[in-house]
Amino acid sequence: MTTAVRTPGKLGLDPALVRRARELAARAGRPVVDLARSHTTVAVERATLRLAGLNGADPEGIPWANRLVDAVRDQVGLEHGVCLPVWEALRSGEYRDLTDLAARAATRTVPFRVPEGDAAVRSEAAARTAVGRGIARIDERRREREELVRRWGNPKGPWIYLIVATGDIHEDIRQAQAAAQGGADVIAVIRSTGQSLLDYVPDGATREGYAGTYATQENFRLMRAALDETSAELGRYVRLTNYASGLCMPEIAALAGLERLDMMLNDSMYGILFRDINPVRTFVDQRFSRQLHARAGIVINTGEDNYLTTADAVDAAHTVTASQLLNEYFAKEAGLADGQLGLGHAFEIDPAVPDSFRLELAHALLARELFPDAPLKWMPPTRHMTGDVFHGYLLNGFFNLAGALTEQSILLVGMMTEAVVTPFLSDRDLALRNIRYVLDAAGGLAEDFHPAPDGLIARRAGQVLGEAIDLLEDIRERGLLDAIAAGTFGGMRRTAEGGRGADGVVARAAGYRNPAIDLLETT
Amino acid sequence: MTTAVRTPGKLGLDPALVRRARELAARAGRPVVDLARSHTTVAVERATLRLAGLNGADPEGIPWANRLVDAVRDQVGLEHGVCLPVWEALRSGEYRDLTDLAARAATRTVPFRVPEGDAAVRSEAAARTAVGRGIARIDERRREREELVRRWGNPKGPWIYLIVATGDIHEDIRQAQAAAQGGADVIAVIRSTGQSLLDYVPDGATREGYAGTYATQENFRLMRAALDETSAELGRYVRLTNYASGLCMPEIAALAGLERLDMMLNDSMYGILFRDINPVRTFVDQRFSRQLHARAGIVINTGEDNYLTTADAVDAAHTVTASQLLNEYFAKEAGLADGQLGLGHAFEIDPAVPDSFRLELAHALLARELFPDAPLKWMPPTRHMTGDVFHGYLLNGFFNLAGALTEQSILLVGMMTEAVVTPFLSDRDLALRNIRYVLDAAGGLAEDFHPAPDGLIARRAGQVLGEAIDLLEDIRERGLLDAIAAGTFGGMRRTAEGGRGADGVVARAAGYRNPAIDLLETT
Amino acid sequence: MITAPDLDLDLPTLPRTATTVRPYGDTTDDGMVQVSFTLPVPHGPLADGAALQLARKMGIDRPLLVHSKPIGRDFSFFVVYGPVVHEVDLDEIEVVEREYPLLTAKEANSAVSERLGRKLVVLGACIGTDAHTVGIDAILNIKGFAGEKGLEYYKELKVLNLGAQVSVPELVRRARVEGADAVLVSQVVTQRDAHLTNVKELAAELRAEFAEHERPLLVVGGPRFDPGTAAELGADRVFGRGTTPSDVASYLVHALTGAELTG
Amino acid sequence: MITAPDLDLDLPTLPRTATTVRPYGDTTDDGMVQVSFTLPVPHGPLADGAALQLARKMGIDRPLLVHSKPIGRDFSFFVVYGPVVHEVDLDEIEVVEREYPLLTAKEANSAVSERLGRKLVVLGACIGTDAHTVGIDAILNIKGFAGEKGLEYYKELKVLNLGAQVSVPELVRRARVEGADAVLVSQVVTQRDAHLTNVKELAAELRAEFAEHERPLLVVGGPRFDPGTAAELGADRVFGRGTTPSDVASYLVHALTGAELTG
Ligand code: B12
Ligand code: B12
Ligand SMILES: Cc1ncc(COP(=O)(O)O)c(C=O)c1O
Ligand SMILES: Cc1ncc(COP(=O)(O)O)c(C=O)c1O
Repeated sequence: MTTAVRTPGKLGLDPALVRRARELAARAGRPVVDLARSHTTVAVERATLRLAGLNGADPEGIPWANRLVDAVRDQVGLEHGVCLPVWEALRSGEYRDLTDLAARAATRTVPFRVPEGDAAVRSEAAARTAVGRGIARIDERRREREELVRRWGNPKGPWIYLIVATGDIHEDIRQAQAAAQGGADVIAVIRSTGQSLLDYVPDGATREGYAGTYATQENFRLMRAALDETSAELGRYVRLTNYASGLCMPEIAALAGLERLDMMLNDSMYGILFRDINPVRTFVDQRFSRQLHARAGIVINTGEDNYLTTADAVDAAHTVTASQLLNEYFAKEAGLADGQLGLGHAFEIDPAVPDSFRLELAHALLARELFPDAPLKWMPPTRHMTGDVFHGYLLNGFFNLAGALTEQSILLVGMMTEAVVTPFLSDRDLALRNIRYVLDAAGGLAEDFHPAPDGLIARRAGQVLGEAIDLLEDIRERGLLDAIAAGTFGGMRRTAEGGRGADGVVARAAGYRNPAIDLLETT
Repeated sequence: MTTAVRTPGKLGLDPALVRRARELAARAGRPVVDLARSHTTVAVERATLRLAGLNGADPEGIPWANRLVDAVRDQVGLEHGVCLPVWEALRSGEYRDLTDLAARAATRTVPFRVPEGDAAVRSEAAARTAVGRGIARIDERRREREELVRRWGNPKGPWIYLIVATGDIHEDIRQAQAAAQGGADVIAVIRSTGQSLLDYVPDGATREGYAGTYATQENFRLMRAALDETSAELGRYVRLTNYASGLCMPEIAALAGLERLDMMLNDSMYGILFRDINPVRTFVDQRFSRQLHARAGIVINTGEDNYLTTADAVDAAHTVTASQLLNEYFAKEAGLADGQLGLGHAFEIDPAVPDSFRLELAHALLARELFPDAPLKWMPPTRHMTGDVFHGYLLNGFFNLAGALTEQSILLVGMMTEAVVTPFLSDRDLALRNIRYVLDAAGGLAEDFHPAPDGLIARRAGQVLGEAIDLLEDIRERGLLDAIAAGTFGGMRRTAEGGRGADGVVARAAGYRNPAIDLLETT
Repeated sequence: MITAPDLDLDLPTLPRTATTVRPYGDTTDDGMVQVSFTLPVPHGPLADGAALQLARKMGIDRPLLVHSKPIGRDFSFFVVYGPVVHEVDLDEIEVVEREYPLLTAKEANSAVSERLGRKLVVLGACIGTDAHTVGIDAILNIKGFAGEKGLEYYKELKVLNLGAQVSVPELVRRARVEGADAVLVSQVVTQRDAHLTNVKELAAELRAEFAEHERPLLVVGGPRFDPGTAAELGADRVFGRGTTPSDVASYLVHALTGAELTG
Repeated sequence: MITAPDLDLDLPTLPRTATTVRPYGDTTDDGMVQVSFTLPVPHGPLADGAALQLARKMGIDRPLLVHSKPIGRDFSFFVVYGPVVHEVDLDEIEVVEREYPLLTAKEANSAVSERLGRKLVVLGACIGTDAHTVGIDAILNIKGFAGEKGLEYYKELKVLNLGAQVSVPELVRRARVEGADAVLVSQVVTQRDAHLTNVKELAAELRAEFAEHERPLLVVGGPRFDPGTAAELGADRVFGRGTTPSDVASYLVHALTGAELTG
């Protein structure tokens, strides 16, 4: 990612402490992984069907994947997964294909049953073949990306990441292309408010989002194609990002793989904390979605930055570190490599706090040194941005500088209108000019940045690491679900039973089969 | 000035080289000092009269000081100075006072002569008494400042310096007060275009300057009084600055001392280079004006920053260093203390130059380490500011940061509208917010800033020092006047004979007397 | 020794009592403003001309086009400075001045218990798909805002905070069930005027559902609301940026118990 | 293996051929602009109301007052965003297009020697109290600007650069003495419209001093000039920001030798 050679250990962190922190995160996370392995969700099952090629929606816009999973669930439940009953039905009935089956199932005229014995073996094999085609397609898109990157090359410095958020895919495309022409390396299409709470993925090209554009397979395709066009023109591979989080995390992950998205927002707890989605639902969905991302060669971006929009960035700094360690554990367990871990953090300290910039450097450097091989995602100020756009532009410049000094990998470029509107075309262009100046003028300043051994920065980093370890200690003891319920992260209290989408969680039966998971875990 | 303890020697400059540079500057400067000591100018003589209490102007606005010096010169020349003939006339004629004499002299009815023997002694003594009163008044104003500063205190960090430039002293006052309330430590009232080429100091309060306000005794008084009012209200002594440079350098220096201005722009070469004023005139005027500043406890600000508006800031960096060393030599020779040497330099590297910010740090740190005890004046970007006010605001932020990292003493705060208009009220307020953020958030970052020993910054600083030494070597050989004629500074070629005001220079006769110079040099 | 500054300035008096003012760049009445915008015109002389035309239409006399830059191929961005011809008539401005006293929590509590004789029920939510709860939490949660405790701290207020993304029908239903005296709604997302649409919809539903005398007070807040627009939105009161809990508590006491005083 | 992107976008066509456009924030025709200004009104609700009124007068429909801050005691500073109602009519814009070919130094030289048969005399200066010579030097000095050599480099041009702060009478006198074909004047200081006043004065003096057929061409330049204002100023041509020497040389050749071609 960033090619600069990092001087190791500017902070002089104690390696034993770092090891201990990782160990605690693993121990705190393991019970949750067990939960994920012993449950499925409607979204996991729908995603599996999508891999098998079931896309499109009925005339009301409800996707066939939803129709089919709902029908199966109604009749035989999801304890065994959707595949056994679906391919059993396909094998035994007169259905042209999955879509045809789904359409008929929607009228409740398909009798589903969970096959056993030989029938089960055959149905599972058929399902595996179908799902395998989807996974092969994902593999193909991954190779495609690798070839394009080889052809056009990667950015030299940190990846410059910009959002578009018009609500209209066509305006988004114009703006994304202009941003890429202006120097963006990564384009994120922000989603419409409310999409994450939809328990289905909308269909087709859309132009009516609020403060963001719906994530749909067609929108993914259109934007990726537009960026391919621009990449070819620029001779630089421009990456595309969207959001996996929400009630449809696994499905969107599948679609992202199929449409060659390059990075995805995917956090183990964001949905729980900020969308009040049921914790178990989230953890189950998260694991499957990450397995898909791992396969697709997609870099995930975690959401620790969000904590600092509701909790204080100084007081809660250690919760970011603790969460990063948890996200790392969950990600690796799901098969993601270090190079795919875009762990999130942010420049959100109140600028009125004395030495705020140096404290930011302490936090950012701590993350950098804890995760030396991860493409860290560094988020700009949002909470303390105001309508004073001039000052906001300056603050964003200092954010960019902190990113350069601490060698962050993915720089989300801040918008001077953060407190005003979703970004204007010109905000993005100005933001690019801002980061370009900072990187060109001061990009190499890391060479001269050496926190005084017992200075403010080193002391602060040590303190945050210490507090993170204490917190992980506590989480391991009381359990992660309990810690979340107590408001540990972002000050949001979410109980294990509460939240949306809980009814979409199903404990797996002994005979649960999901060829997608099998394929992802074994190949 | 700045109270921070400076880590000495971040650049590892060779002390022998530094000594050599100083020595060369002294040797290059000495012949010019000799020139200054052997000449006088109309402005020096007028300033002397002003010290003796001659102020005001005739009905056409021509100051009495001009009238009187011109009359004396017409009749007996200025080789002996204005004092001998003037006090001789006063002693022998029926004039109420100096003004009365001047008024009559203007009608050419006063017979002047240069007294000799006893008469000369008596005239000189009378002159000394009169001039001594002016100097005593300057001493009093200095003590006044010292008391006010004791009472209200000095700024803690660097001095934050802002300009007002409306052309109207009344608008200037409103804006200066608002700026002080917003955090300014020093207010500079920019002069009207063209004033520096006037061979007299306008009289009274003025409201019709272009892009600046006339420097007059009354304007000085009004602004100082307004700032005293605001200082009292804020409990912080707000300093006032104006410009000595120009054809009236010595007179304005006298008025500044009399009206308790606190700092003055005063450069040994600015008038030559940027106003095409005769070099000899400038050097003579400069010496006397600096003697006055020394007495008045005024901090001078030199003008090396200007070179970088006409010459390239990288190519010409060493000319700044060489000039600072020359300015230092001239200043000390005139009696100024280290603490009064606001040597100038600037952040003017084209931001499109790779590593521009680090190069700025190299230049700024070099000045800091060459002149550890001087209150360096650090000027913001002007030349590469554009109508993109957002970007300009950012660039100013990085200027502020460079100032903090290299512990500059007087920070001129940049205006986002630099390329557009003389500052708006709001530009100044935004600029204050900018510097406040930078100092509060990153003011202590110098602790963590350690240029890599053989890194870009240290290498660049060493290179500039080396080039400055070579240049001083060359200047010493060919002579400073010749070097100036060759376009060494700011790319401006000015011959020793050319330029405005040459006819105001007069070689001193053996019997030249100037009690002001005597008093300034002996007490 | 130091004499009081003898300040004898003949300053032009500020137009504090005048009814019209103009923008101030660096001189009284110079009218100077700064404007920036993008036009969907490829960069070049035509685009520059277009920018100047727009500036003139905005009332900028002799506009200075100080920055002009292409964005992508189809757009150009501009910065313009110049004097506007407009004057602002201060007499014509309708200021929503607080017409009620600012109360401490104690005062508010006693007013409620004395005048209402029961707890005042406050229902809060972010409606529509808006999930920005920080603003409403700042007003309602004990933690509060800007050093003031939130409404939950007021013992005579019964506060129910429904949180984010509550639908209008659900909120109206809960208002009925809880017997809410006031419904407090936050809207932060303003894109495509979502905040205005949502509030108008809620106002209409409340009016449809409740008779006027039993209708809970509708109090709306968010950073991009103009307090002057309550009537237009069908709300009883609109709060903008930087509202503090005591602003709101004082208003509630005034609006919901004030009648008792005179009635 | 990699197929060409199958891009089938039904993009709204840009109004390139349309004659009217509106500012673009993030959606076609949203009309969004950003404005900032100071009002001489103490900070508070009245000042905020005044800012909104001004924004409306500028044609901003539903202005968002996003920033409001006191400056000192008597002033307030504002940032406003919002959609303007105005449309820009591209058909109405008069663009000063270059009506002459851009010549290389060589081409310019041969045009002068062929058509004029003698050197073309160019006199340059900063007039009034303006001492900003960098701009005129960029045009005249060999060193030049933006990689182009200045007019001194053109061997068929005789260039005299009088430098800074030249008075109008002095310049007119020199124009006569040197037999100048063109007078090139730079004005950078614009405060109180100094640049406009000075140029108008020079134009009048030149006309008073010379018969029209012998009057040297008056070419004016500086960063804040609008090239469309030549007639108004009494100049023959006005150059703005970013002018290069060859722009000027080509114009001089066109204006001073072009007549020969047709005449
Ligand atoms: C924090 C934040 C978030 C957090 C929210 C966490 C949470 N639980 O609330 C997170 C990270 C989750 C988030 C997500 C998103 N956000 Co957000 N977010 C912000 C941010 C940075 C700060 C908002 C805030 O908390 N302000 C602090 C509070 C205290 O201020 P306040 O809300 O103005 O409240 C005060 C007053 O307005 C008033 N008030 C407010 N409500 C009420 C109610 C009543 C009854 C009363 C009396 C008073 C009152 O009193 C409060 C105290 O003074 C702003 C940018 C900014 N700097 O403003 C963007 C911003 C609001 N977000 C925005 C967007 C678009 C989103 C997303 C939709 C992006 C996306 N598509 O993914 C998502 C989804 C959210 C959704 N579905 O609504 C946009 C809205 C653009 C617009 N104008 O339409 C903003 C402006 C950023 C931007 N420029 O794009 N966001
Ligand atoms: C360099 C500079 C100086 C230098 C000038 C050195 C010199 N020998 O020229 C110094 C330091 C001496 C200086 C002093 C002052 N300056 Co000054 N200075 C600038 C600065 C930073 C850059 C100007 C510049 O050189 N631009 C580069 C050249 C190449 O661009 P240009 O002039 O636009 O020229 C191009 C075109 O316009 C065109 N062009 C220009 N002239 C001509 C002529 C012809 C015939 C043609 C065809 C084309 C042409 O072609 C050129 C090449 O493309 C600007 C701020 C800025 N960033 O713009 C302030 C600025 C111009 N200065 C300003 C002021 C006020 C002053 C002072 C008056 C301040 C004071 N009171 O002390 C003094 C006094 C000067 C005076 N008496 O005029 C103001 C003017 C404000 C206004 N709009 O009225 C500015 C804008 C700064 C500010 N915001 O306050 N300054
Ligand atoms: C990890 C993560 N997921 C998703 C989102 C977007 O939220 P929404 O659920 O509104 O699409 C964010 C917001 O920044 C995020 O950080
Ligand atoms: C040393 C010095 N003197 C004087 C001036 C101002 O110039 P003038 O008033 O001569 O136009 C400057 C400009 O910055 C300067 O640096």
